[in-house]
Amino acid sequence: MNTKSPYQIKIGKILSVKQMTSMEKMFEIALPGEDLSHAPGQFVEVSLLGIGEAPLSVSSSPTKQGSFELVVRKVGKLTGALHKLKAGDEVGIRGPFGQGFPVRILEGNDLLFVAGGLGIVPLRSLINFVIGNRKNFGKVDILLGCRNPKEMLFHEELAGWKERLDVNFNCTVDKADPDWKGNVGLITSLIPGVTLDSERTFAVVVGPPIMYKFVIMKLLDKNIPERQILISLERHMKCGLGKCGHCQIGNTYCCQDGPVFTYEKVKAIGGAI
Amino acid sequence: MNKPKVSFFDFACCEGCQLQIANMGELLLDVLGAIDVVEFREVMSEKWVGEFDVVFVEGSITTPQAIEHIKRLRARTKTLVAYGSCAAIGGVNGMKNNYKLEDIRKSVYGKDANFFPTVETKAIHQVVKVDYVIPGCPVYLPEVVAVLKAFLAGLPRPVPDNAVCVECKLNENICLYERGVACLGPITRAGCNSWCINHGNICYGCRGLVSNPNTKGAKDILEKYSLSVDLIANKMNMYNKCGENDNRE
Amino acid sequence: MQYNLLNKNQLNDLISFLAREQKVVAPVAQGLNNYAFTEIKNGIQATLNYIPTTLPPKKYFMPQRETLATYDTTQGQNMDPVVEHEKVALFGVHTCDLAGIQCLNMVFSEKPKDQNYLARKNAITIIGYECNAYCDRFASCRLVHNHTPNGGYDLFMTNLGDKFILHVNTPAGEKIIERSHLFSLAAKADLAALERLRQKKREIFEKNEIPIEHEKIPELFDKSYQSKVWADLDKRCVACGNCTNVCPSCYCFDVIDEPNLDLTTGRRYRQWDSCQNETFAKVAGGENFRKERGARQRHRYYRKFRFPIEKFSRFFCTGCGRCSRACMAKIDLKETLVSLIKEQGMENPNAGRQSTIAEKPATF
Amino acid sequence: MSKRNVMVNVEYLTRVEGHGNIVVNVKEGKLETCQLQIVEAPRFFEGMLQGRSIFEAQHITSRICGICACGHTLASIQAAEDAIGFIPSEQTIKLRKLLLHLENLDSHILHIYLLVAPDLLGVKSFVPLINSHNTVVRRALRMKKTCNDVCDVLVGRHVHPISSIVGGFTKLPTEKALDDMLHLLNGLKPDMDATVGLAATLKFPAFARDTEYVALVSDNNEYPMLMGDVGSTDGIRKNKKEYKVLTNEFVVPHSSAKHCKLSRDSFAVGALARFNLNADKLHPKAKAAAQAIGLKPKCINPYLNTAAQLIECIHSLEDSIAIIETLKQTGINHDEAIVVGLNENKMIPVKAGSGVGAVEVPRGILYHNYEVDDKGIIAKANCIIPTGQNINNMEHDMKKLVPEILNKTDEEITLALEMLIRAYDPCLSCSAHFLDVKFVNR
Ligand SMILES: Cc1cc2nc3c(=O)[nH]c(=O)nc-3n(C[C@H](O)[C@H](O)[C@H](O)COP(=O)(O)OP(=O)(O)OC[C@H]3O[C@@H](n4cnc5c(N)ncnc54)[C@H](O)[C@@H]3O)c2cc1C
Ligand code: SF4
Ligand code: SF4
Ligand code: SF4
Repeated sequence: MNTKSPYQIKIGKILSVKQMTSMEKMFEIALPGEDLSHAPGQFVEVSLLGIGEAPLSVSSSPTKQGSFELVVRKVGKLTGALHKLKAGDEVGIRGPFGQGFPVRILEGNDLLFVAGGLGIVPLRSLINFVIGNRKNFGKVDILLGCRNPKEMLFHEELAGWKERLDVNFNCTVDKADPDWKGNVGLITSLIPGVTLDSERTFAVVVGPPIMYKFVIMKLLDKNIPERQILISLERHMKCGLGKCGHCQIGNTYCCQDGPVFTYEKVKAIGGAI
Repeated sequence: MNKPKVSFFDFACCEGCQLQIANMGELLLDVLGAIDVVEFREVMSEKWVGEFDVVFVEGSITTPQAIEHIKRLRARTKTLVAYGSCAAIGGVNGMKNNYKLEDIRKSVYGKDANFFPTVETKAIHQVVKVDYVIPGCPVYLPEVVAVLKAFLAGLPRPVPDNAVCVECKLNENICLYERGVACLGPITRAGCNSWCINHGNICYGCRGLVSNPNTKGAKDILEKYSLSVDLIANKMNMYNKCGENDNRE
Repeated sequence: MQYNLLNKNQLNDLISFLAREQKVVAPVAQGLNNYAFTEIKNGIQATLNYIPTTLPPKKYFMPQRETLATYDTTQGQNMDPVVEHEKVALFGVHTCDLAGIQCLNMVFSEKPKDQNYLARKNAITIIGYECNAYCDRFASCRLVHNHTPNGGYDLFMTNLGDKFILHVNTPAGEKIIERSHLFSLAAKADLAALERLRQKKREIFEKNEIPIEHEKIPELFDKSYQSKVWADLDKRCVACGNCTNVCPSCYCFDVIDEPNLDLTTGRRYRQWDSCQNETFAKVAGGENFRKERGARQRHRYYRKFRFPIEKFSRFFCTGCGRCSRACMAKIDLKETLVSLIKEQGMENPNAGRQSTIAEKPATF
Repeated sequence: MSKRNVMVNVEYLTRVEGHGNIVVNVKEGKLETCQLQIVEAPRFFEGMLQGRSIFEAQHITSRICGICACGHTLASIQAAEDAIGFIPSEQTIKLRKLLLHLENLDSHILHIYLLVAPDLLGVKSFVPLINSHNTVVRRALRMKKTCNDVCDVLVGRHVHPISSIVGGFTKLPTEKALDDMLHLLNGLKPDMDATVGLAATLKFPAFARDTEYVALVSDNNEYPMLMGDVGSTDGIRKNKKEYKVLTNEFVVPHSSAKHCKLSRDSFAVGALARFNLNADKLHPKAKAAAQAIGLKPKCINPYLNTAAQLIECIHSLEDSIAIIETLKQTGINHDEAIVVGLNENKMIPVKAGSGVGAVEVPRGILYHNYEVDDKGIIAKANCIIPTGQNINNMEHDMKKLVPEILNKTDEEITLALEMLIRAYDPCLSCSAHFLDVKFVNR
């Protein structure tokens, strides 16, 4: 049989590893001889033979050539093992999988990014893409929330976004520490303060499961149409091929049909959020 | 590479789980190629005074001395494995907790009862922190090997949290409920390849209950089959009596 | 359409003929009215008068455990994909199970194609066998129009009493007919006998087993998401996973790595998983998207009766009744559907009676 | 001989199943203390059995000891069936005899190779043997695994067998299973021959003390393991129901340990006892092997218990094969399979009564006694394990041995005593209630 198994992995070389917080590390990975060619919002299945596979969002923008970045929180088997790797080590890569953010549709519109916790990881891919192609998009607002300042990722990049005049950036923490000078409170508290033109605004929301319900409520309060609210659903996934059933919600397989969906679509599927 | 220093200790138990090691056959030599067994009272006279990388503990804690001993072992080892049902969930020794300690002591030892200090039976994790759990009465060798490999690779290895029925069906057994017999498969953790049912017996729950068991549902099932509810209570505390002291999430 | 005849006493010869070229599996009695597809060497071992086997024939299409790759990491992340398959003749498959196989075929041929599944499928010859009456009270094949053959086989046998009449559906089936020299062409009278038998079946399977029209089922489920029925199932289900493991159209799996003791070589395999299992929908961070057993049961029913309608234009419930037979909590699929129907006031006691759709699958 | 002081205190006797301590105190050449103490955590099995159904007893008592789990299972079943007056079928009895043989074989091989051989080859445990005697270790593991695999086929597993219950078996071997077992057992023969060869080269310590040997006896030509009366080399013969008289537990003044005696100070059970009483009923191959290594009844060197075990291995192997072959001829009647369930699905009638099981397990006679009510619920349970019966004999051996070897070094004395205890293959984990523990001030 010479048809290719969909389970075949490509070898990825780790170019660098950076400790981001106590829980997260960033890995820069290259597929020798090729680009990943992903769209923002897509993910890859990262594999270590003998340990397993895990879906991880690509965090770097497609505009970055030659390598891509993953940000990994250590929670279990595979993620724990990844954290032990160093530059020069190999990982297996399958993908990219899924439907990323609909960049073509977003073009020409205003964008409101809402990221909670690790949600910034996949969003960063889109944000950097937008910044890299800034003239193609309207007004850009970025809202970021996390539990405490120590968990905040991409400090330098965030500072860069903050500096920019063509991007409005705001962030908050659930619980401050003595050094924190910024907002304190849930991410939902930042939304009312954003001025937006609901007709031409697309809201892109990524964060932990419990966040969606509350953020979406606030966005609907702002009259953003349901089909202009984009969210990413991260479910348990095994195959990435729309078969194993773990990520199925309603009729959709998050891995193939998602992870990015409009709220309009998600609302119609029972049990999605 | 330095081979990890491994030892075996036993508390109140039948030592059958240690014996399972000898049943590995020549595979044991491969295992011994990967680890360095430095103390194993049942088959070795050697003793080790230093630190251990991993200690396998068989048996439950039933005496005040054992409590002290297990604490000392915990302090001497990097990794601790609760090995077998007695260690993992209290196992059959837990049945003792069905009785008042004084009563059971007297019933067995009569006037000499005072020679036998005993405390409520406890699983190892109810006394000290445990890193790996291998339940089973006795342990299922493929699982022992799987945990050993996880340990060697530095990986976590939780006990499966689905029901024995899953494996039972994969093995295409006739369900015992069809025979009108109560089986603990639906609420017991898989991982033994439905060992007992494959051989015509029921599951006695020796691997411990799943994390979120529908015990009420299980009792209703008995009623549907006109089986007495005492029956399942009786079976459930055969191995899982100690578990009553865990606060389940 | 070509029909052939096989003498009753030549069944054994057919099995022997098949067994010369491949493994032959057929339903074998296990006692207590339980049956299992098992390898046989001669016809005596098989039984044709059986109720659906404990496990459906899916175990030959996607085995309980199936290696996907072997690996050796001594030189980095090197893996060799493995596609295991063997030649098998599946003998005596009922129409409900043929439908189950068709469901799986659709899922695994959808892009990205599952090469492991397809390689197995291509090595399997299927000989169907018609039920002339209900197997037991759990079956609901009429409701989902699987009580008569709708393709999905190489040969299909019907018992005419003193002989079998076989429908030849594929070139592979044709080959068996030609090469075994056991068959004769069916005469007009035989076809008439078959027609009489089918007519009789139409009487037996006159109405749907439950009072709802086939076409109304999606609507029933559209209305039932918040039904109290799920709360009832929540109390009763013990999440043993039997219902999904025995289901011919359940195909969820887990992917697991199993290293050898050297820790550098090993295999990656998949194993049946179940949406009823506690960990199935749990994600990092502890969130479990279907924490309640009732929600998992609802998911199961929707995956049989609602979700696949849009994607595959068919029900994934084959009507075999296995989930009801296998459930020790006696959660019965027919009863569940009836409760939903009653709750929505959608009862139609004559459902199915006028319909002539028995021969062709409905479209949505 | 110089008047010397010896203080031997072996804490945690290794390479025996379960925990025991040896305490020997010699002052000025005079033996003051000589004790074997059991420090096993008491497990209260007999207490836990109270209120349980006799149909569960086997499952629970099997957990008394993982090493002779099949033996406990069979003794428990016998006691239960005796209590309710159930008579097992011929087929069941054959299969139980087979199971007992497998247990005997398995346990003896473990003992001979992993526990005793290191002593005789002068190393601390079998681990160094992996390098020095690799083929021996491989053979040992292979043999052990084969025994285990045969048990897997017959009853699901050796440690805590699954399908052997009151009434019979929940799963009966298929034709293929019988063939598989035969194949495995026949494959064991070359290794068994090699084991006899090895034994012939080993030197057992010379020591003798005449004692009473107790084992099952019968009037037929079968080497009795599962059934029979209880007999002794001092001419006793009694029904198993009289087990209390036969074991005669008593308290001795110098220690708080309960001891057993029959016609004299102490008696011994186990392989050597069986050999001494029933050698003429052994399989011809076993007899030939006994001759080859020079073992004759009545042998009174306790160290040679290991040799007797070896002879029994051959007997058990050959007889197992014979049993399976007859089963193959008659065919297995699968209708006899028992459907398990607390009431065993009401297939087995229950009545009140008291029953005794007396079964030869690897270490000697194991007695279980249950008193049950008319619902089959256990009111009182009593288990007397072989090691409990042997303890007194071990102490008497030690008392005779120590003065004979006082000229040796402390290490040598310690080793000689450890080896003596190990020769009995004591199974102390079965700490049902057979001994009281004496906590000496150290
Ligand atoms: C589309 C998508 C994108 C993701 N992107 C990122 C990312 O960029 N960075 C990041 O750190 N994490 C991300 N995750 C989560 C990540 O996949 C899980 O943390 C990871 O699979 C856990 O694997 P493990 O072997 O370390 O954990 P395990 O040891 O297997 O289990 C630990 C916990 O993780 C859960 N879990 C196991 N497998 C999965 C799975 N496949 N999906 C979700 N949860 C699982 C388990 O239920 C358990 O609660 C993403 C998940 C999805 C679905
Ligand atoms: S026999 Fe027991 S383990 Fe097997 S399916 Fe039935 S209840 Fe579950
Ligand atoms: S089937 Fe049940 S009792 Fe038997 S080994 Fe498995 S968990 Fe233990
Ligand atoms: S078989 Fe019954 S009890 Fe088991 S998961 Fe399915 S519905 Fe629940």
